[in-house]
Amino acid sequence: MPAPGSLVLPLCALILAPLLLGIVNRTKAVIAGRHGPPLLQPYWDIAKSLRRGAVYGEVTTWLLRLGPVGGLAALAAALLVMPFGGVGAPVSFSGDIIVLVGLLALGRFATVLAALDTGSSFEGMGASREVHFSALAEPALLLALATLARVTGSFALTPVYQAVAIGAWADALPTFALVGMTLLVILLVENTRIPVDDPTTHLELTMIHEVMVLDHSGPDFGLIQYAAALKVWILGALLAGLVVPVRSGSVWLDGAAMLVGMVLLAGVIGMIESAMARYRLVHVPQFIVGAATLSAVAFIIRLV
Amino acid sequence: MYASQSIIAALALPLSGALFCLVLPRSHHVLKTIVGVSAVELLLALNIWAAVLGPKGFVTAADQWFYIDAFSSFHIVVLTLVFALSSAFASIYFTHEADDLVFTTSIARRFGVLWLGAQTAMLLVLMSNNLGIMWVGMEATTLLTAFLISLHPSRLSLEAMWKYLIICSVGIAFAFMGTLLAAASIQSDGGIGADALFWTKLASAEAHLDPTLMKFAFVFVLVGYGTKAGLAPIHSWLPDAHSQAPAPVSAMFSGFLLNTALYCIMRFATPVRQALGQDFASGLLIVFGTLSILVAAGFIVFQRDAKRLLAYHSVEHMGIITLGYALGPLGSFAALFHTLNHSVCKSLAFFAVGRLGQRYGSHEMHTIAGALRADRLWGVSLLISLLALIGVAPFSIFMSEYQLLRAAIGAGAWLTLFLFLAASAVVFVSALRHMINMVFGTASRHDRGGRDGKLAVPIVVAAAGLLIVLGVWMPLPFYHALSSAAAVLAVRP
Amino acid sequence: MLEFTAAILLLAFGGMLAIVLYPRAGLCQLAGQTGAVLGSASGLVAALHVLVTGDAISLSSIWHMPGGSLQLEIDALSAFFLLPVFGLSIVTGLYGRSYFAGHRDIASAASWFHLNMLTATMALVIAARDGLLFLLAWETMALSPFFLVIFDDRKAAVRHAAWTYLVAAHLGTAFLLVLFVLLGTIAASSDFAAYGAALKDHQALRSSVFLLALIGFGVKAGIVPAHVWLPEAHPVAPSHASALMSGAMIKVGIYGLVRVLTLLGTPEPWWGWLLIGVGASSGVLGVLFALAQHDLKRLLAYHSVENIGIILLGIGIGVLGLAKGMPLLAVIGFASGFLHVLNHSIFKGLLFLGAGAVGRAAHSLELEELGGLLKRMPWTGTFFLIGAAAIVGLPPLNGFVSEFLLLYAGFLAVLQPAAAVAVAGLIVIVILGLIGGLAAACFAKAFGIVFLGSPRSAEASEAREVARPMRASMAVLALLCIAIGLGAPLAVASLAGVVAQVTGATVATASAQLAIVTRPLALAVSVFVFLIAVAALAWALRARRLAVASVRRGPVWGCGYLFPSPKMQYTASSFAQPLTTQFHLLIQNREAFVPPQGYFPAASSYASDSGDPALHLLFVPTFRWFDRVVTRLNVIQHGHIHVYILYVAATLIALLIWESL
Amino acid sequence: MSPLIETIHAVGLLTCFALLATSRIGACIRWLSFQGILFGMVPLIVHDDGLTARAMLLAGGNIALKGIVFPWLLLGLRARADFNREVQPFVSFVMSILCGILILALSVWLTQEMKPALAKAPFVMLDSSIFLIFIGLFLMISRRNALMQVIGFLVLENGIFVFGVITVVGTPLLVELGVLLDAFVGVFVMGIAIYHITREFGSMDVDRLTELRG
Repeated sequence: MPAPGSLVLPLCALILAPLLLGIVNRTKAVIAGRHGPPLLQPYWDIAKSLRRGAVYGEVTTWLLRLGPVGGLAALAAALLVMPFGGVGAPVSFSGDIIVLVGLLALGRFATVLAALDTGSSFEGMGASREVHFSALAEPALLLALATLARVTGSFALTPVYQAVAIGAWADALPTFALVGMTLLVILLVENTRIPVDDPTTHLELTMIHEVMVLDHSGPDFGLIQYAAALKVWILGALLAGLVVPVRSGSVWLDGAAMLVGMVLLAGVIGMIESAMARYRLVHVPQFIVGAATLSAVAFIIRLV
Repeated sequence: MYASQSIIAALALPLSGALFCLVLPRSHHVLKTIVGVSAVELLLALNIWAAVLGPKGFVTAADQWFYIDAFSSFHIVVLTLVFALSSAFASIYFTHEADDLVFTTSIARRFGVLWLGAQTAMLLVLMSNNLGIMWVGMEATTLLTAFLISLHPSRLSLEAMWKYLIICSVGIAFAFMGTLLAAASIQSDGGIGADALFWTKLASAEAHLDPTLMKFAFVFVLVGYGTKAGLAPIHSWLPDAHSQAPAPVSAMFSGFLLNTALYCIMRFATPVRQALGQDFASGLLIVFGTLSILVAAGFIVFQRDAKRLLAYHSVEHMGIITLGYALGPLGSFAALFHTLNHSVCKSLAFFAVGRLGQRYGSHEMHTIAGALRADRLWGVSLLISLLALIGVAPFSIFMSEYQLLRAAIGAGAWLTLFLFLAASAVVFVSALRHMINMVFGTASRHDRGGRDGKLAVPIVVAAAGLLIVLGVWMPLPFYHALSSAAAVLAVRP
Repeated sequence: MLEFTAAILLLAFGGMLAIVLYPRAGLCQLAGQTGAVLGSASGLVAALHVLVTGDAISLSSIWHMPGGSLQLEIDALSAFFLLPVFGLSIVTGLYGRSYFAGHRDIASAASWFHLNMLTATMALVIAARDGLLFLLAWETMALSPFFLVIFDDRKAAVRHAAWTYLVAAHLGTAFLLVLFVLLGTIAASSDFAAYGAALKDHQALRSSVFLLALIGFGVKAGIVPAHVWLPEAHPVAPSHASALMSGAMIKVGIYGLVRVLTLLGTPEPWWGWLLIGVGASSGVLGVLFALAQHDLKRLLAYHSVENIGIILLGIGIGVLGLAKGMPLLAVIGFASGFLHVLNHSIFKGLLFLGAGAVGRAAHSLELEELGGLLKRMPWTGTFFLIGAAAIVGLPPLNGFVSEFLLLYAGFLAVLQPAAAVAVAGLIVIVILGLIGGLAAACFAKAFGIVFLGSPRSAEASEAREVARPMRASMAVLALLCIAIGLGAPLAVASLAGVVAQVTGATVATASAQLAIVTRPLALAVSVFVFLIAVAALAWALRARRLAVASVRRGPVWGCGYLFPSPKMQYTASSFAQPLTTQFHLLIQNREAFVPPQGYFPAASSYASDSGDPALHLLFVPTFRWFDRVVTRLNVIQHGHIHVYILYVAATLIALLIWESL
Repeated sequence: MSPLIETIHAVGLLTCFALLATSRIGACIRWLSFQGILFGMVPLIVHDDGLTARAMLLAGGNIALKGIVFPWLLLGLRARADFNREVQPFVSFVMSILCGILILALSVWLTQEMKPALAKAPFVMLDSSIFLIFIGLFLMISRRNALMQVIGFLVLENGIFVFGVITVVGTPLLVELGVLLDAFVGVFVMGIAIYHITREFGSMDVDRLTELRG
């Protein structure tokens, strides 16, 4: 088990994760020329739903209640193996990449089953899309990480990310750039942001994640919102850790750099969301596969 | 043990039985008689076998006119076994004949005479040392069995009988030509003797045979007896005869008539090999064997009549046995083993199809469905016998075919091996489909049929038991018997 | 060896007794069950004894069959593969009796016989050390399932399935016949040891031997495109029979392949590549076909194809490691393959038993007629959920462990400087990721449609939980899934013996190299423990909140539509439709879509039917063509006696001329 | 005494061609009996040791059977089915004769290789025996009528008989008689078969027997 001290990093993540969503929304509002919600709005939302009572569909079972819990727990556990740029993860071992992917899959599976538990055709539709896109996103993620592993010569997340220093960038610029793009796309897909899905739409027929959680309410919904924030954080950290090559060796410096990186990333997401429109669903697979190809190219570059 | 006496007895008994049948008052008397006779014959055959397997290695009677070695004694045992089973089955089968083919006393007498007569003739073929007498016996079987096919004269049975009669007579005539050529080849260098046609002389090393004539002789013999043995492409009489004859007769036909013909060919093969070396005879045998397997496989695919299906199976298995004889000592071993397996299995199959045919009123496969539900005993026998026929373990045919494969790879006959495997795959695929449609499913319209009597279960148990036991375990004496029989075919240095 | 012999005898005896006693239904069932459970238990003892002590036990006796001798041996490899055979047989024996409750016909009695014979012959195949004995057991093992498949022989489809199965099995055996006879000829003996020795002198034959083995055993294991018999045979057999066939029998095919590999010595690199290719195609196609199914057991059968693919990926990596001289890679690759063999037999057995329970309770396995069963059969539902999560490879269950090993091997390969190995590793990683995602989709569909939502048919809505023994046997397997998942380091470490035997290393080295993986696994498990803790915490939290807040039930959101009906739920076909259309090229899903038209649309429909291209593009046309060609033969047998005589004359004259030339 | 042998040879060939060219069954049967008597005399003349009792017996038996008994049987059968006395050939008579010539050439060619091995046998007889065999086959193949098939079979038998007589001397009498007996029974059986067939099918046209096929 990890030393108590090293649990600071996951705790920060747990605390700061919802902030990212706030930044994203604020950025969108600013670009749209509105004042927008306060940065801490997501916290209030979560708190509000946690305080609420719950309404459950007639046909639902304990799975509907277990789903959000499982989703949150999986992501929380994933935080244990997530390095934060140069800052090592509390638990690090070769193959923790696999554990990370497995935990993401577990959380997704829980959410999907909870959605299907309602028996509503909208949730069914959302679940169908979710499993469709994630089935493509999962190999893409593995491909990207495998490429990083080959470049950095290790397949434990912490050493991988500690190796991504300026120097590494210097001699593996194209590779890192391509992998970075892949990770960005995966970030958008997994968190169902524009251009894959519009979290703020009001038309169920076009939604993916939001429609799956349509019939969750009260604390369950709160947990789901929180889990969504954590997911943004984790996948964001994967990307930011790559694009912010500050490896001074001092935990504080690297951590600070990473925080800045994360904030910028949230801003970028916000800009993308205001700049782009949502793709038609049939184009999303091409989007993902295209992104995966980038990493494949990167791998082939590094082959010899 | 009075082996030579039992030879004479084995010949005399069925002959007298045949004559005795002429005077019997009732049909069931005839049936009882043939069952009794063939049972005793089996015992005599076993006695002879035991004597042959003794130190001396052969038994003779009537100064060398009858000469029985391991090879012929094995065939004699199989012959009498098949006859015993078929006779027992005949006593069940003919008591349940449909009304339009009632088994009258006169028909019963004719059947008894021809049946036992045929047995005598085949025994004569297997026992005689003189190739001429062997030929006489073979021709006699043709003539005697012809009327067994059309026991109840009908358009179809007459057609089948005529084709059988003419084609086989022609074939047999060629075989006689071959016999003459063989005799000529031996005397071409001086020594003329009354024993000119004795196999023992022909096969002996000091007979300096003329290769050219032996070549001609073997071709004539192969085509001649091959016609009777149902080797493709001269098998055309076989499916007709098998499909039209009454079930016990069909069983006897493919259970042993064909093997007798093959036996005659192999009797000639040994001298031919001595005169011309291995390759000539083996090459011809391989060609005919493979061709038979391929042709049969093709025809099995689209058969509609159950008995025709079995008939083509006979062609296939005759081809397999012939192939085995061509592949050296191990091959001969496999061929002999296969002979027993195929005879027993095919008899069982014909029994089952015969009884089921009586119940469903037809041998068309699409009318026979759900046999297991219609008649458990014969349904199970059909299931077992057909599974065994297509070479499924743990039945003995799987074992003999495995031995054959060993022989083929040992001889490096890769093309033959490939063709054999491909053909048996085709046979398996199509025959299995036929079998499933006949045996399983809901039973189609059928009458309840009479009771099978006391003999039915013993027949099935004996046959199926033999198939399974030999499939997993080969008794040592039996192994020695087979090996010494195969050794007879080997060429003496 | 005594336990093993006892196992075989008990199984056979119980089976025969069941047939003899069939008029007394109760006694017959009891006899069959007792034979199965006691026999398998005794066999399991033998296998475990070997695995624990690590020294092989053997039995050799004289067997009067030319070209064969009675050689039995249980070494680590055999013992390991005996685990699923005997283990599953115990569970299915437990399950079968209540599954057959109410059956008093000879069919169920016979099925006990064949079930036990199947177990016995599988055990014999695994223990045989003699070519002929192996073939005999193999062929007999191929026969028993035929009777299990044709159990319900009144249906034409069932008869066709049985035909397909036995044809596939037998054609596969043809290759094995050639293989073993060939080995027997070059070795001049039928002893496996002699085979190995002879192959050292006949290097040229090794590749052909490997190919023969891959085809012959692959057909049994169900590699694409020889998988077509699985989806035909498994759905129609009694469920516990399907469990045994899919859980244990196809693994015997893997066993044969591995056994031959051990005889072959150091492999060629391209063998590894071939295995990886075959594994990849089987895995991806298997799961894609499964996605398109809407019969629960068919779906499971296709997942067997997928998992065989995963196993072959592992073995392929192992072979590549051996060929390239990378012992660590070899050890971990083979370990992942073997562990997945065990895991798959556990969760696939569990899933088939669950499907059987569903079929028993709801009288249908058609997904579109089921639904809402989790409320009605909570135990079965939960066990099925565990099995589903395990086969998808989710932590913290056993499926994840073997896939972790495989991905670990993949990453190891990726780090290798040699480009070929690295690419192989990448292929394994990506393929496994894709398979995992698709499998998740497929089982979300299977579980969601069958157990969640509301029932789609009257039978489903009247479904009741199944009898205790059936639940108990599922519970055992479900617990095993969790146990191996959380006890991963132990499970992996215990593979040392068998892996050592295959890789030719000593047990010490093998366990040393396995220790390299067990440490990370231990940490992973600790992460999972943390996960469970967090989950418990969160659950407690929301429970406390809801204790004080208001909780009520209401209708789910129907987009404003006020009168929802079960028919309006999402269906299996529509759930899978995006993926099936996307991979249409591969799975040839046949769809019938009538889109709604106009402002007030009348009837509109979407139906999809899974067409297996291997069947519809390869086998069926070939068979048809062959039939057509062969049927032309009957012109040579057209009844004119004159022509028949002409055949005789022509043959004679041809031969005479040929020899006169 | 080769001139005599050559005469028999020549006349024998002519009988074969006559059989090929004749359209009436009755005439064919008569030609057959003539042929039987002709070749029945061969045992008496072929060997130098002259008229042994054995040779006499052999010749007598053959002449009696093939010259008198068989023709008589066949004529009787033909009398039963008097509605059609034509041989109904597949192959026209002219073609048949041409084929006959070809067959003659073939048989001479085939015997070339045997001849050195059978130094003692008179070569011409060898030719005619092989020729008889093939002509018999040709008759069986090319004629619709059941009787003609029997006739063809008997021609074939003649050929084999001649061959036996001229090549093998040591054949035991028992065998010879067995062969004769078989021939007799054979023709007898065929006769009964034809009798049944004509009753069932109302004709001797065996080309109608084509219900069993495939």
